[in-house]
Amino acid sequence: MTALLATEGLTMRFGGVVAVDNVSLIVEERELRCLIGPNGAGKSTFFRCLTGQYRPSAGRILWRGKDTTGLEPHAIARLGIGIKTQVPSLFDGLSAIEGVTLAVRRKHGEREARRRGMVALERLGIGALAGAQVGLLAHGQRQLVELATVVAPEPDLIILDEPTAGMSAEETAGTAALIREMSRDHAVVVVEHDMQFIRAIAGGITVFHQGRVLVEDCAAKVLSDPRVHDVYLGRPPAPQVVVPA
Amino acid sequence: MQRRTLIAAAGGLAAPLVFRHAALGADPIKVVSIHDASGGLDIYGKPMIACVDFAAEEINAAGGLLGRPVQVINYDPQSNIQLYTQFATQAATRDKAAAVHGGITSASREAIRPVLKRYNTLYFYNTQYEGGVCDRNCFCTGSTPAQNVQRLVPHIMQKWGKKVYIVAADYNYGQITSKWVTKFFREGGGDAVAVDFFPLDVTNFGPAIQKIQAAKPDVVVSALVGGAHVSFYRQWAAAGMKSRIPMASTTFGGGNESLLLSPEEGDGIVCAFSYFQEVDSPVNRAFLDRLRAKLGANTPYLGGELAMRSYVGMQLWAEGVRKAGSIDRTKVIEALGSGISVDGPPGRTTLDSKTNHVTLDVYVAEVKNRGFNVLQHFPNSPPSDTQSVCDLQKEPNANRQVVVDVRI
Amino acid sequence: MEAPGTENRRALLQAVLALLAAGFAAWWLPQVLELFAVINATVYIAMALLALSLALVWGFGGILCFGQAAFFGLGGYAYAVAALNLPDTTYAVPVALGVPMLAAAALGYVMFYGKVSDVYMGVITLTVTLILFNFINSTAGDEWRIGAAPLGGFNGIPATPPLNVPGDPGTVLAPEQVFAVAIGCLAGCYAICKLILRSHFGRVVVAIRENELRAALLGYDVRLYKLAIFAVGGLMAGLAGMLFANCVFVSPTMFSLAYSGQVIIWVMVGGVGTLLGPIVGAMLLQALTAWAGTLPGVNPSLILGLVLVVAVLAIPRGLQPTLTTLLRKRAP
Amino acid sequence: MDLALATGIQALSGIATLLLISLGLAIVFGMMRVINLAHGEFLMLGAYSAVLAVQAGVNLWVAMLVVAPLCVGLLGVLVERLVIRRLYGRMVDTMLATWGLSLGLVGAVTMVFGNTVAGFSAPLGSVQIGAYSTSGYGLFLIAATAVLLAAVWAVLRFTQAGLIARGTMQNAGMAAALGVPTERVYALSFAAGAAVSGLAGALIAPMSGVVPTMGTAYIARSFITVITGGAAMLAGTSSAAGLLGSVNTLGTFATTPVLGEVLMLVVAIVLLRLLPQGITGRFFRRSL
Repeated sequence: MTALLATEGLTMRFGGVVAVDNVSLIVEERELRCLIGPNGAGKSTFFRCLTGQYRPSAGRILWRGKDTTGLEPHAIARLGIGIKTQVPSLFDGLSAIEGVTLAVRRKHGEREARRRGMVALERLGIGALAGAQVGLLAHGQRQLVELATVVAPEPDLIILDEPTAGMSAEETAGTAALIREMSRDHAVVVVEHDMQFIRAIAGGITVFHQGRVLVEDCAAKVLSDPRVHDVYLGRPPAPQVVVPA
Repeated sequence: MQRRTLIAAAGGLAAPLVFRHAALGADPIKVVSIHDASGGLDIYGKPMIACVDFAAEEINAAGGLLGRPVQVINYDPQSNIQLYTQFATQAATRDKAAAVHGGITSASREAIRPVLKRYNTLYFYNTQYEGGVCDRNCFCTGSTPAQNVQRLVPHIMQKWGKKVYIVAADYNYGQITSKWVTKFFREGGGDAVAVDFFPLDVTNFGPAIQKIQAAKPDVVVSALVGGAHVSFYRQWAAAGMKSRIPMASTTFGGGNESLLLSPEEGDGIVCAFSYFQEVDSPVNRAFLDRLRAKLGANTPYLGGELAMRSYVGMQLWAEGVRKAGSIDRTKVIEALGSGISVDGPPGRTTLDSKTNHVTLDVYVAEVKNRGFNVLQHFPNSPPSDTQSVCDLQKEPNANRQVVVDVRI
Repeated sequence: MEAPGTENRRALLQAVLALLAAGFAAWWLPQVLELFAVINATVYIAMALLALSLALVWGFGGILCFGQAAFFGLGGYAYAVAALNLPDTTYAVPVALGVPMLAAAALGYVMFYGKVSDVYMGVITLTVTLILFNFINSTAGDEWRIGAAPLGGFNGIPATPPLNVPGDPGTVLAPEQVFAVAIGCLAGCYAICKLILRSHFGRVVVAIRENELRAALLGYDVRLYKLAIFAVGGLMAGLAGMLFANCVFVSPTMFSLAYSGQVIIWVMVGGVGTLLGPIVGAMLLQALTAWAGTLPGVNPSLILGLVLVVAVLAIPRGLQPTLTTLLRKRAP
Repeated sequence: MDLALATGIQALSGIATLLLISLGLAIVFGMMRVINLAHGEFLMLGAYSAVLAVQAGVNLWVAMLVVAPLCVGLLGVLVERLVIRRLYGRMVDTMLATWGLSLGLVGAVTMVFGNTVAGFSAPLGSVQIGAYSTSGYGLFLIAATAVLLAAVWAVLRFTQAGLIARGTMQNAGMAAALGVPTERVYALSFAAGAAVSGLAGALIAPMSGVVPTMGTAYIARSFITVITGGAAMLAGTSSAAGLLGSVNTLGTFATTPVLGEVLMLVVAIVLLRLLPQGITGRFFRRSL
């Protein structure tokens, strides 16, 4: 069965600096995957290659086996991928419901899109904010509105770049619960470095270090792997210790 | 034609500078004068306005026309062609003018001639131009190439040589005049080495002067127009070319360029017009005295024929009204068509009924410390170019400008 | 926040209201005003339509175009050339709209598919207008003609045949009828703009103005939408050019820097982001400039310049939004 | 041979003129990201102040090199204090405000001085190059532009004020944190830009007619040169002026002045399309 999303030897160079170095990664249908790693490990650059904001220097991106390397962001979104950027990007001048309706409107009529928009807002517990102008909302609320905008068109894969940035502790916990619930019917890839949050959603984890994949395993193993601790504390990772299965 | 701003164009409701003359009782005969008093063409417009007003004043002093005073309404289109159209419409539809005198560049004439024909208002175009207008409603009282260029070219060929380099303003006046210059040079056994056209707002002539030097002509003829082009003569002198290649012009002096340039930059340029202020005749001297008596300090210098032809144009119109005994358009046109002539400062001007143009005297002169020195005088030169393409007797409602087919 | 239904009905109501008001003005004004004022009013309306086209492109599409005069001029010239070559000038109308629209689409393609930032977009649109101005200015020679229509360079094309009654080339529209056509076009375009902005296409265009990246990440091809709205703006500017050709005449000044600058001032003072503001702004400022023209010794551009500086400093969002917020505050 | 030399001189003077009229705008745009659409009128006022000074009996060279930059520099301070200071960071609003300023200045000068073509003839007579003679003043213009460019470069590169100015240009926030009065730096750099424009206006006055609307002929070209040049102030503007100036002059030689102008504009558009960040967005990136 071909993977939902696969990257083969994906590389991104800025002049001399190699931000993403030959990364091959696979995400299955409805899988919950976290990409973690210290700042500057290449997570966000990798994310921007997936969303088409950057055109990779080498390697390929396959969507259900079809090569989509170098597509424009809108073409990638049309494949059925919901994208939430690191810096919340919303329609500040419009109301919450207008923004969400627009997200769904590409595939449905006006009334149906509005209905699904309201459902998405209520699912995230912000139904009351439907009429409010997005530009005037608090940061946490804006993150929720953006999540609703991304989820509403029912994409096959949702990729989120640090969704809990700037959120309070219980908002982070709430978001973790949301993402777990979302991953029941969508594949979700989360780029994060907040350890509590990662422990809370406990999906498969890929650890980035200096542009390369250091470790890729289930949450339990990765979180106890000494090399991950070293990398986070800035020490060069100890040689790999083979732990008998 | 500096920046032709829409700002002015949107104007249109400009309050007419009304020239009221209360002496005669009956209601005044309205004559509209549309000349640029500001913008790049004010160097031509201001003297023309002064002469039109002066002519009206003289007519009123002599008892007006049909017992009624002549009232001149002046509009200033600010060197912007849009305003010409709007003022012509205003003159025809609101002021119901008996006659309109106006238009300086051929572009402005072609903008108002169709409007005045459409609203049946008599039109006088009192400026030298490229010839060929065939319109019963329009009287062109300035000289045409067959009169001025035909006298200028033999003079300069005999004096300087047979190879000419032409620099001209890039619109229909410059295009057609350069053809005539080429035609007369060819007829005299010479030829045009090259012709360069310049839009009206060009001020940098460096490359052009270089090209002229490369072509090594015997003489340069300039048909440049407007304030910006004055810098050609300045850069020509700055490049030290005055002493190397002589220059003649079909437009220099028409706009008092000789006043704007220093004698070193202007002296020696040869021109041909149907009038110069320095024309040595008693009628001209008397006229200049009367004009200075009235305007005193701000008497304009009447270089070139534009201002004088506006003065004579008013007199021709007045003559037509007197002969027709009415200011009704069709009657006045018939009267003018029966061959009217006026003896004035530039000599005898006779209306030609076939083309609504004029037979007039032509003078060749050279610029001398900001004035002109008249060299030759050719009385009674007919407008033969327009006569070859237009006959209003046979074709009364003609309404076009025929580009005289100058076979080069 | 009303349900969408009422929002659509309100837009429809405004559109119908505009058409009614236009019908009344088109019938009543020519009887009241004298001929010369009617022709002048037609010029004002053509200019208001040009302002409306920029209001749509800049106010709602977020595209600051310094060269809206290019499409205005192209519309005028396309009409003049077509009218001189075709027996019935009614056929010249689609040409007068098509040429500027295609030109806008082509220029839009070069800019939006070239990922050009807005400052550079301003420069490119300004440069294109300058190229057209210089080119048309140099077509005075008689080799520059398209069919029976000499381009005339600096002289323009004064002998442009005016619109005639469709199907009957003989009877030419009188100035009053041209005035009625102009008002109809302005009201029609205003109604079309209202409906466009209510449609899905219009909402996406506005969303793109709000946040281009988010719109792209939702699957909307931002470049195509911007190109489309830019082409619609080009078409309306071309229509304004055609009307201008019928009440004044076509000349290179239509491409001049002055027109491009004027229209930006009108939209800015009228209110960026509104439709009615720029229309009212265009008419008010033209009247102001005309009145300033009559003052002895006062140069109109001095007054217009001061108005713009004050407008930018004092009412950054423009006349209409400032007025509406004032009114809303005062209303009970 | 001497035709080639003469053409070369002509091309150089075309480049020099373009660089001269764009330098003032480049300083202001490069330093403060402010697009001053009244730049053309600063040139015009430079020319007028020189002409008036000469008519008032001041020596020609003093009028051009001292009086003009001083007057326009003062005007620059005034404009910055009253208008520009309120609009930092709002690029579009600054463009519109300065456009209004440009209209106002043209209107004011037309009212005061009317439309006649004032001006004075170019000094330094003519110079003989092979069979061709060209105006000595043209050569002086080329030299003057080179000296002016070198002076601005030297001030920015070697002086303390230059360092502060460049620091503020790179990162105003950090400069302020280090105690640099950024407000005053902006005021002074705007005034410096205006002074250079005034000097440029005075220098080109003898070659072209001095008319209230002369600014409009130059604003578009300098605007396009600066933008095509890209971020780096001096390197960008000079490379753009070099390219566009020579294209314009050679085009004018080969064809007509109009096509020369159109050719230059087309090259500018192609450049903007290929290098969206301007010439120095790609080449000479780290230069001044």
